Amino acid sequence: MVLRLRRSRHERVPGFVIPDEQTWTLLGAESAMAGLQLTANPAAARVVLAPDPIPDELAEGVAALRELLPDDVAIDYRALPVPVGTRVRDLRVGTEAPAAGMEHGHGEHDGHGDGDGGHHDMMAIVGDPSADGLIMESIQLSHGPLAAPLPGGLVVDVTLDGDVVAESAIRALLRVEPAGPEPRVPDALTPVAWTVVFAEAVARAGGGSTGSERAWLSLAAVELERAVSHLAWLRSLGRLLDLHPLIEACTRSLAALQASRAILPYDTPHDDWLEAAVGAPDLPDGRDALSDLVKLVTRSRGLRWRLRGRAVLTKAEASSRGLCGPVARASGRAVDGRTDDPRYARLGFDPALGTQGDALARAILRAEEALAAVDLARRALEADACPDAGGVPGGAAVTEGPRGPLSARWTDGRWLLVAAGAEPARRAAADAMVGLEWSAALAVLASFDLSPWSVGA
Amino acid sequence: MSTLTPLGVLAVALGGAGCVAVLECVVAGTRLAPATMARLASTTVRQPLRRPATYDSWLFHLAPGLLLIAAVMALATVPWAPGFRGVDFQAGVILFGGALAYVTPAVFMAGWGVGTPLGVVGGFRWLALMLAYAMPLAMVVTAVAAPAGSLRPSDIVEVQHAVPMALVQPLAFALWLPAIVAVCFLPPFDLPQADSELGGGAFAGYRGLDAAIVWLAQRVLLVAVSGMTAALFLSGWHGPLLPPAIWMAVKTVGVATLVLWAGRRLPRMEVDRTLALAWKVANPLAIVAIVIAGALTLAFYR
Amino acid sequence: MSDLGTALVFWPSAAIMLVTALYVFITSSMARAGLLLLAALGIEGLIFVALASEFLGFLQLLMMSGEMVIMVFFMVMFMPDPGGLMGMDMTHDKRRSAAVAAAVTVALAAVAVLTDWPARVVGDDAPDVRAIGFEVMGRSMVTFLFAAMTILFAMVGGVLLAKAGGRYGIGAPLGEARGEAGD
Amino acid sequence: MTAVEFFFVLLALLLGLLLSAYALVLWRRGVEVTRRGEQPAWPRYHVRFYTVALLFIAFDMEMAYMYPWAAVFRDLGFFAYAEIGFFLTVLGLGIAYGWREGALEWS
Repeated sequence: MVLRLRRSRHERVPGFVIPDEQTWTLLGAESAMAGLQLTANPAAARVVLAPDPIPDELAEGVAALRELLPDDVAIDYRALPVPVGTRVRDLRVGTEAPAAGMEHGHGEHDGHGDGDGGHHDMMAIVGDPSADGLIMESIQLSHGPLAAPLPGGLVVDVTLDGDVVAESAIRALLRVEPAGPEPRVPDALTPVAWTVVFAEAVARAGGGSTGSERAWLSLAAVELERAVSHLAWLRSLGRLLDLHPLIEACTRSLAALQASRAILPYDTPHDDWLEAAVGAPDLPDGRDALSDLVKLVTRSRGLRWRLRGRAVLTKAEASSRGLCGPVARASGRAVDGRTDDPRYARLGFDPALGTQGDALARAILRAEEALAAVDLARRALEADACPDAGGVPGGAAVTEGPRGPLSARWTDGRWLLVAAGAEPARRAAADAMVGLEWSAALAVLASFDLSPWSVGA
Repeated sequence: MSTLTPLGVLAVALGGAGCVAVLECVVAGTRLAPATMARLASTTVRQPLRRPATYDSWLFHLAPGLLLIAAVMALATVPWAPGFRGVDFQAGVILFGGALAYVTPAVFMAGWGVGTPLGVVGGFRWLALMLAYAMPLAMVVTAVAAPAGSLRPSDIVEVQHAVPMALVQPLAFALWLPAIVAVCFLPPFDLPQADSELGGGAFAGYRGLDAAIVWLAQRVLLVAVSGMTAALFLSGWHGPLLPPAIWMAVKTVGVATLVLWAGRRLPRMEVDRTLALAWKVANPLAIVAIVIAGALTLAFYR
Repeated sequence: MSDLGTALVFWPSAAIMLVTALYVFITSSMARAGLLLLAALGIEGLIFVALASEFLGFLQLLMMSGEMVIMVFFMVMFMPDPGGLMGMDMTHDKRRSAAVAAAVTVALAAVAVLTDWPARVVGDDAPDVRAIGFEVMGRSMVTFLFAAMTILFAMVGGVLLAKAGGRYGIGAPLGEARGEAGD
Repeated sequence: MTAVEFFFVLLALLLGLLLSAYALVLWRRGVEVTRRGEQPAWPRYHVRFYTVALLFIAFDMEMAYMYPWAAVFRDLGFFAYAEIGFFLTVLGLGIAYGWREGALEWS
């Protein structure tokens, strides 16, 4: 039993991050969280970080959170490179003030679940008997927008029958209204992928095709963001399951990949912006850390004990629900936007496929995809001539994001944005949570890696 | 036993809690920050008490007190040295079990008292966990007391002067360790206050003195449980060179470090699987452990 | 313990025990009522310890806390409005029950006061655990074994009633006899 | 100072410390009420492990007999061992019956 005593350089103060750790990691602000020991319990937090313009949908959640914080803790607002959310004044990708605020979810942090037993007759016990014939009252609970390991802005309205989830519905609160000719990043969890899609769509609207040099760079940027997104998700899964080896492995890999990676708000990505998005990642070192991570995820008994056999999605069910991205690939449905792209064929890309389709298969698939993405990025950066990415002018530009294909199209004066598979994934996650005990239900919800941003119509 | 022993027990409680706090920093690999810890403790205690509007009259504020009393009473039964045997009852081991049994209502009172949905869920999950760890904990105590022929902890330590009980009854020791981690609601069994799932769960409503007492009680519980493990299984203060009290301290710190280190490596357990596992595997094995203890007593300890 | 010490412990805890027992019926919240009963039985355990019967006292502390907590969650499951929000009155046909309560108290007090208890003062270090052990293993061995069978019957009966359908999951619909019920 | 006196002195000391700490904080800092206007979530909670609780109560009674046995077993020899063997097999039967009837699963 070797007890590895490691000394971390700096002191770790318990901290809480608004909206969530994934958003800060994806926006390249990982260094800001370095001195924090992240905790999901606001009562234990001593430092609270928040992006300077907080999305107004989260205002209520933040107010509820402030009441839970200890008295002597103030929220520390930090300006992020790409401000998160709608109240954006200087994001050059979007110019004017936000559109009218969308309907506000009532998402206060902990719903007042007063059992509906209040009004009925005192002695008579009425209600429909549950599975084992007992007539019980249930708890209504909206697991609020700032439930720490889950992405900030995702609200789960749950009816708990004892510990077990009876009904559940998932709402994504955050939204960016696409208005005017300037493209606006609708999902802060995948800024690079969306900006590349916009650049492609703008080029296609103009009839031309993106230059070959930038094609490789944008491919590397998208692949690197996919790896960082999957790692950030795996780390939040580790925090949810309280599995510290997984958290530390993800942090090591992210440190290697995130070296000087920054997201700069330019409307059309010039080469310097793409270089900033790629940064100077230490890819060989990242690759070793990632292969250890994949070994850990595939062999970890703890993960297997908590995730195996949970929320199994068969291949047929995945296609009937219209799921895309890693969730579909984990259940065997080979749907990947990158297969028919000549550039990926040039780099020798073959999509990773799972078979069981349960929560564990999704976790393992995302870890393997992150490793493959780092290889693709390395090869893309070294490649020279680039086959012509034949795109039909005026057509929709499509890129495979970390959660499924993202497509953007500039037609008759407005943007048509589609993030396929996002809404079906939320419905699938809500249905999969029913009948599970609360901690298993949260693990299943996390395994779908839902984005709190709703995109498109 | 001089008249100062009650103060001695309180001193061991406070010193042990501080030592556990340092151990946690070591195991978690974060830099030791005594200044920050002192500042955190003083700012926490200076805050006013806080009470959610959904709270239940006295349950909410009595729970931390009951938790601390249960923890210190359990600590009082641990025999630290021949000169300082703590509360030396004939049935001291049962007092240890009885004091630990009062952690259950304390955490349930906190969960029910706070009134929030996740707090109530945390309280009831703790009851399920109690059903899982209570029987192995009690039966293993019987298995250990049989060879000693007495329920006095110091007699059990005496009977281990030749060979520690952990080597004689490894099965009992294997059943005892997860049970003591569960009693202290430490990870991987931190179900009532699972930060990531219940957002603080049963103890989410506590601020100021309440939160400080709960924090202190959990560490005192860990010291008490590790001390009793050292006494019952690792032949207590017996040891070659060092004086008895030092041996007991070394063994207690060792057990506490093992518990904290294991907590960091395992994911949080699920309540229903833990309960089923406990009653399908741990209890039958505990019965077997008692049968083995009986056989060993007949064979060797007559 | 010296007589003064015993008196110092006995009388206040007896008073607190009676008050908590009384509050069990005054409060309307099920959880509070159950936990007050737990407190009363816990203090009774302390009184046993004070009166030099430590083994029985610790046994009460150990077993009562586990079982009263289980009683609390059964009360919360089966009584309407467990949180006591509606202030439900828990006492029923007050006059007759008050009369019965008074009669029983007087009878018990009479027994306690009138019988001449043995004057043998049991010292603090009386080997009560071993005495009970030899008793159970020797003279009253039959009661010990019969108790084992009773515990088994309790387990089988409890499970039989709780899991109406048994392992085949044949649920007995409410109100109908089990015999002819379908699944 | 006998063990019982030690026990009650320690208990009194603890109660005194706790009461004085709470009195001091209440006097100096007072109490804050948060989450106003929320109704407490005290439902008739659908506990899923009530069958295991029934088994637990029966098992808890068993401990009342196991402790005295452990205290005197060393001096009694094989006869007491046979008795406790019978006692444990009876309990094992109880668990086996509960397991077979599915009482240990989450209902």
